[in-house]
Amino acid sequence: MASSKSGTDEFIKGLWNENPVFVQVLGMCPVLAVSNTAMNALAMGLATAFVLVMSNIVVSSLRNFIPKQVRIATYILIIATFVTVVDYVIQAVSLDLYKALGAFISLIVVNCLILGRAEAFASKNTVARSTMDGLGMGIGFAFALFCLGAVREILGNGALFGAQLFHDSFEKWVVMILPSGGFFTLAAWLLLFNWLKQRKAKKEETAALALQKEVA
Amino acid sequence: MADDSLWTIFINASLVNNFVLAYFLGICPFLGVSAKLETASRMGGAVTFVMLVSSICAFGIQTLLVAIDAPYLKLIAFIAVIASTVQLVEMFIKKVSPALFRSLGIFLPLITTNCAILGLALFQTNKGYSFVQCIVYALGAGAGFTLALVLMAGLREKLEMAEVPDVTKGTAMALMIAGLLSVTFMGFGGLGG
Amino acid sequence: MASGKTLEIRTSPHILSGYSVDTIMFNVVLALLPVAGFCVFAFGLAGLLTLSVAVVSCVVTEDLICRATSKPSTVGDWSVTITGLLYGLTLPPGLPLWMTAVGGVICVALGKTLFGGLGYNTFNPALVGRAVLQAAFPVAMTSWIPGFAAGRFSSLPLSTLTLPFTSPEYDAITSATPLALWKFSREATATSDLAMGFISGSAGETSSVFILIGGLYLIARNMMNWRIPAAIFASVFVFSGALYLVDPTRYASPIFMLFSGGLMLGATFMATDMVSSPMTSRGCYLYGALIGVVTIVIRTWGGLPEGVMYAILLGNAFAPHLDRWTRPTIYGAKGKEAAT
Amino acid sequence: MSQSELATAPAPAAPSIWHMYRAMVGVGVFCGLLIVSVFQVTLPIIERNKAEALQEAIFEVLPNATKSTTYRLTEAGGFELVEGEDDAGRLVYAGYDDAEQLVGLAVEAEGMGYQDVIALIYGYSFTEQAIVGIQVLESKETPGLGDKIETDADFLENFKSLDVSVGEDGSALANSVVPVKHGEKTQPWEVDGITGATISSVAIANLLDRSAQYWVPRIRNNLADFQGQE
Amino acid sequence: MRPMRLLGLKTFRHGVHPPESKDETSGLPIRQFPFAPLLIIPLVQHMGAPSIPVVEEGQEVERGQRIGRPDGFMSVSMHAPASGLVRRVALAPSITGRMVPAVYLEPFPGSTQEIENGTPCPLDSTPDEIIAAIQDAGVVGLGGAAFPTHVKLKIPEGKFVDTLIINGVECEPFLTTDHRVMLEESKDIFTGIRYLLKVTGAERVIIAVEANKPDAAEHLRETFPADLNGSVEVLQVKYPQGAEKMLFSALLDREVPSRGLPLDIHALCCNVATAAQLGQLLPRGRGIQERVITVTGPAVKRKGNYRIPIGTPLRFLLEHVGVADDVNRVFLGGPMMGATAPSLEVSITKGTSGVTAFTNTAAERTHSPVYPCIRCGYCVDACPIFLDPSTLGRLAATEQFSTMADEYNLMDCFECGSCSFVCPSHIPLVQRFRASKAAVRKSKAGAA
Repeated sequence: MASSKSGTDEFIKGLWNENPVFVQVLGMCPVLAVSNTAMNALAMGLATAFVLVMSNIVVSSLRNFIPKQVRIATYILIIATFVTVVDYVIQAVSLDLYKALGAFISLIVVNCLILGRAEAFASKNTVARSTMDGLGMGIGFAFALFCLGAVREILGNGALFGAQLFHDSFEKWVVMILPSGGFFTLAAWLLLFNWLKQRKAKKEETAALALQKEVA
Repeated sequence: MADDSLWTIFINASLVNNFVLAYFLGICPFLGVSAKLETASRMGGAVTFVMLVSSICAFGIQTLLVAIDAPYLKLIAFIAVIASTVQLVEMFIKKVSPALFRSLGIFLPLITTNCAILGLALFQTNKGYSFVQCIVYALGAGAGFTLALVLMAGLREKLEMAEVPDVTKGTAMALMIAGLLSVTFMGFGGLGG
Repeated sequence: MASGKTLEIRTSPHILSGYSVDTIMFNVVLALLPVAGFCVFAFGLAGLLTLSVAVVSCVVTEDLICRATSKPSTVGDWSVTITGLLYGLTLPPGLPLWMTAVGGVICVALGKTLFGGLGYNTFNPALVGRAVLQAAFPVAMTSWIPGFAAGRFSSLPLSTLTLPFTSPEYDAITSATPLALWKFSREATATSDLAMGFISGSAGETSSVFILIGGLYLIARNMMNWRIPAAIFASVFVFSGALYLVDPTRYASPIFMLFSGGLMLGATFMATDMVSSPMTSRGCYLYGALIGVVTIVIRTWGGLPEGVMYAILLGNAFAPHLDRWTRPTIYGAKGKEAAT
Repeated sequence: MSQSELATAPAPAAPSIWHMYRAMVGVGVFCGLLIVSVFQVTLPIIERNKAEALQEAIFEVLPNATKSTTYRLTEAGGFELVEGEDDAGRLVYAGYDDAEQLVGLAVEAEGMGYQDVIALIYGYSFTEQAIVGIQVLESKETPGLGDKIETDADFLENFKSLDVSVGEDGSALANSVVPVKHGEKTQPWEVDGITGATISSVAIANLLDRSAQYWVPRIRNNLADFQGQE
Repeated sequence: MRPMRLLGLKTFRHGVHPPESKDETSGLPIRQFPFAPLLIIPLVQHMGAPSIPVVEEGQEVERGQRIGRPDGFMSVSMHAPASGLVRRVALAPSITGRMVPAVYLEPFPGSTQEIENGTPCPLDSTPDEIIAAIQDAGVVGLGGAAFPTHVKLKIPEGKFVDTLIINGVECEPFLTTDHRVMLEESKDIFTGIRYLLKVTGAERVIIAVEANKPDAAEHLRETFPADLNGSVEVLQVKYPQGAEKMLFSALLDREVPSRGLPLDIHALCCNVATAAQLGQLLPRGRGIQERVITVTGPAVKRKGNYRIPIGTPLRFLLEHVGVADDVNRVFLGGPMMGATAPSLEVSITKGTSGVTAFTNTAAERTHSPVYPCIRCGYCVDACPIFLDPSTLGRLAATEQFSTMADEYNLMDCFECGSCSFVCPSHIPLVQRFRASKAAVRKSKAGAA
């Protein structure tokens, strides 16, 4: 798997080209559930990123120690451990944040992104590269969550990170912080990404055609 | 809270606070397995079944953890026990009813890491449900999950034959339908009150 | 005979019934005109503006999307006009016009064009717009002005011309709909008032008589499936009648249930949207029954006074399944095994 | 992704049982150590946070209180002081003012709202025989509509003094707490509803009624238990 | 499924009501048509194997003489429609657009309409003798399908027929041939029926006539022989009642099993014109040389019902009756199921029941734009075999052919055109189904 890539490449790919949310559409549950404000979204994203990086590090450093047969069980064990850690840390840091994120912190454990990275990347790569991969994917995930949370908070609350952006008379679009708003916002982001992708593909196609013509 | 009537629990879990459309649990299979009605309904059945099993397990674990005063093991215990129970169930079904295994079996490993299952276990613990309440809660959640999945599959099959614009194809369209279903289910608000 | 004549080759059949999508759609618009007219009569300028902005926003959105995707404009088939009219008729008159316009864009974009346009909208576009708007601006969407107010042709409710993206202010006089009155204070409204529209409510739901006239016109021209409204009315009547017999003080009378709220408008013009309703006859009966029952369930036990919109959207979601379950047995299926 | 692929990954030559045990136990020990140490470190902070939040809520609903203690309902029907961190059983919180005088009790209550459970804490004043403040602890009511129960001034005004005096036989409230339509409140035990958020406001009134019917007579019948503090 | 009885008249469920357009020709008696200067007689005028020519180029033949012999059981004889000279035995254009073997016959000038008699086949012959005689007479279903009649009549061991249905429904708009035949040749019809009853062993006969031909029904009732066990049944006017499956469910409340045969429900259906032909030909030992055809449509000047020699080229036919200058479409058959003539060089065959010509203006309606399917369900209510044409149409558009065949019973469609007729979106459903069926057959053949 991409052995010629440098650590920086591993980092970059998660941010954009292989963005876990917008491109791979992974780990949807937390993406939709706790993205009603930018703060929640970012906290959730960072918590996930932390678990991702830590589990990647542990999995990759133990990759020669764990036999294939029990690997899934141990990965889940490792992930669940870090999730529990995050759970307690957030509780200690801010009770309000803990209340807002609710059971979804625990649910990081079943985020297919984390198990997916552990299995597909960390178990086959060095610690350094796995760390970079985890960082890239994690930050990409947090970034996507933030994009969602920001849109939903701005429209739904007229605020960003709790700070009012508009005049008092701003009419809040309540739907945006409701579950349906989560679906719609993510759909809108995906539409945007699809559109960009298609435009790029079309441009490349026309460029290739032009090139062909020139050659001919 | 634990004094909710069973009917209320069921309606809430299936319609008002539908696991998929209001709690966003089990979105991955919801988006992934909802393209064909056939698989969607079987997946729904499998999830309901696993929910029931893991709900019972989670109730037992919680009782045990309270007894030994080790709340910090909750998550690890839930995930480990649910995963292994599903494995055992899979083996059991394979042995006892190969026909059932053929229709449900392929979904079982997928379900292990489905957040709806773990979410159910965590929620029922948070709400402090009794054993019977847990079972009704699991059945309600399963029914709601199946309903959402089946409705979704029907609509997607219908759109299979549509000239959908390129930008909308795929996940974006599924999410739009999910959003509309979610809006529709808002109409059930207050039913459990 | 001209021997050099080229003959055109087409496959049979070579004659058509003469029905066309645009004629059907145009006739639905015609059938809606009396309802719209009564709305303007009852709510004055507010009603007129709400309807116009709704129609214009829908039509313009469709046209713009067609242009953006460089497709020929589909405005000419009248379907988007129906969407706009129906959507406008479900709104409370006096709703800030900017919200009306936002909802119109949602109707057409989210409800229709993103799914592929006419023929592929799985949900009724007008109701998609209304449902999203209801979720987005719950307060504005449930603030009703009374009909037949004095000076309704010369002045507008305070909320109508609210600046875009700001919260509306309301006149002192807002009034509750008959359903809300019943739900929250068990006050029944006289049936004659319900039928004639001397009540407050959405722009188009207040006059059952004109809605029925429009519906009968379409049924007479075979441009509407009569089974759907018939099944809805029957199921609402039977279900709410049964509840009424059990306890007349707790449950509203079936007549009240039939004539109040958006049931008439929804059953006649929304549920019958051809694209999002089932096609088979038995499917239509089941679809209507489902909508009727869900409406009464929401009205009776749910948190909202009105549930027709949600019931129809749910019916739309069930439509593919109803079509599948009620697909008729083909000719000769009885003896299929015997033959082979 | 992942799971189906994982399941079908070809199995290499089986390593010895010992390797598997070593891996599982090793990882288990590592995880266990990590969890327990984090738990130990964070536990006091979490407890303190929770206590502070509770304290804040108690003072919020009992305006004159500056100090609080926790009591538990005993099986005999009386109340006993709760020592330390023990939080088992059904609890109430007594609030005292600067002069160590009992001002009232804070009680937690829950009930079904429009979408999900509403949890709140309310303050009961002995002298006024009334609810003198509420604070919503948990609610998922519709933003913009149902969440007015936390913001609507007219509505919150209800709970500055909501009559919950006990009836003559001392076993129930003299008048049930009842919700009425907005603007139609005439009696001190009525809750003036919120237009457009009827369900949520009715839910609050009903859950207060249920809770007060249970607690207030018990509290009044065992007043002495709380005085024991002085 | 019970047959519907509205207004006391039987019919089948679903179906459509196209404008009948029969008034202009239904009152016109059958007239003899002249010989064209050159008759082109395709040797494939029926389902099954082509006839084998038994004449050579340059040979003189007499009217009624056999010019082709059957190639096996699933084939029939062919007879000379006029006395004349065989110019060529070569390929000729056919209605399908393909070239088929044909006999080019140049009638002698002043060729008589008289026909030479052959060996008669009396009514008291054995069924097998009658069947052989029918094959020899070249009789095929004259309703349009052109299925060899003797094949249909050959009842296999173990099967039996209790009811014979004579199909005088003629539900296609514009066409009035069967109507005229019933009025003018009732004697031949009853003779034909006697042969048919003898061959099939059926106990009774039902002559089915739609309510828009009351004079024909009345006439048949009056002339119905007293010794025949049977009746004349008047049916509600509805398309496609003339399809035999629809007739069975309307008259007998029996459904032919899917992909089964009428024999499975002990019934047999025969077109009224075929019966009349049998009644005319068998007692005289003749073969088919001509048939009754309605020439009509907005573009035709002298509309009428003509007895036209087989092999008459379309161009000669139209020139003779006169057509409007702006004619742009000519159908062989009626407008619902008839095929468009690919060119004016094709000739009249035994299966041609009508020639309909449209002008530009009359065809304009069919040029309206195609809209997406709006799922109005009109087609579902129209399909006489209860398919779901709407979904089938969508599946066809997305090329899901195997789904169409396996789940939506595509292969049961008999292309009556009802769905396309009612479709307000003007989707060419039947055309799509034909193409899909071809694709399914191809993939099945490929798989096998």
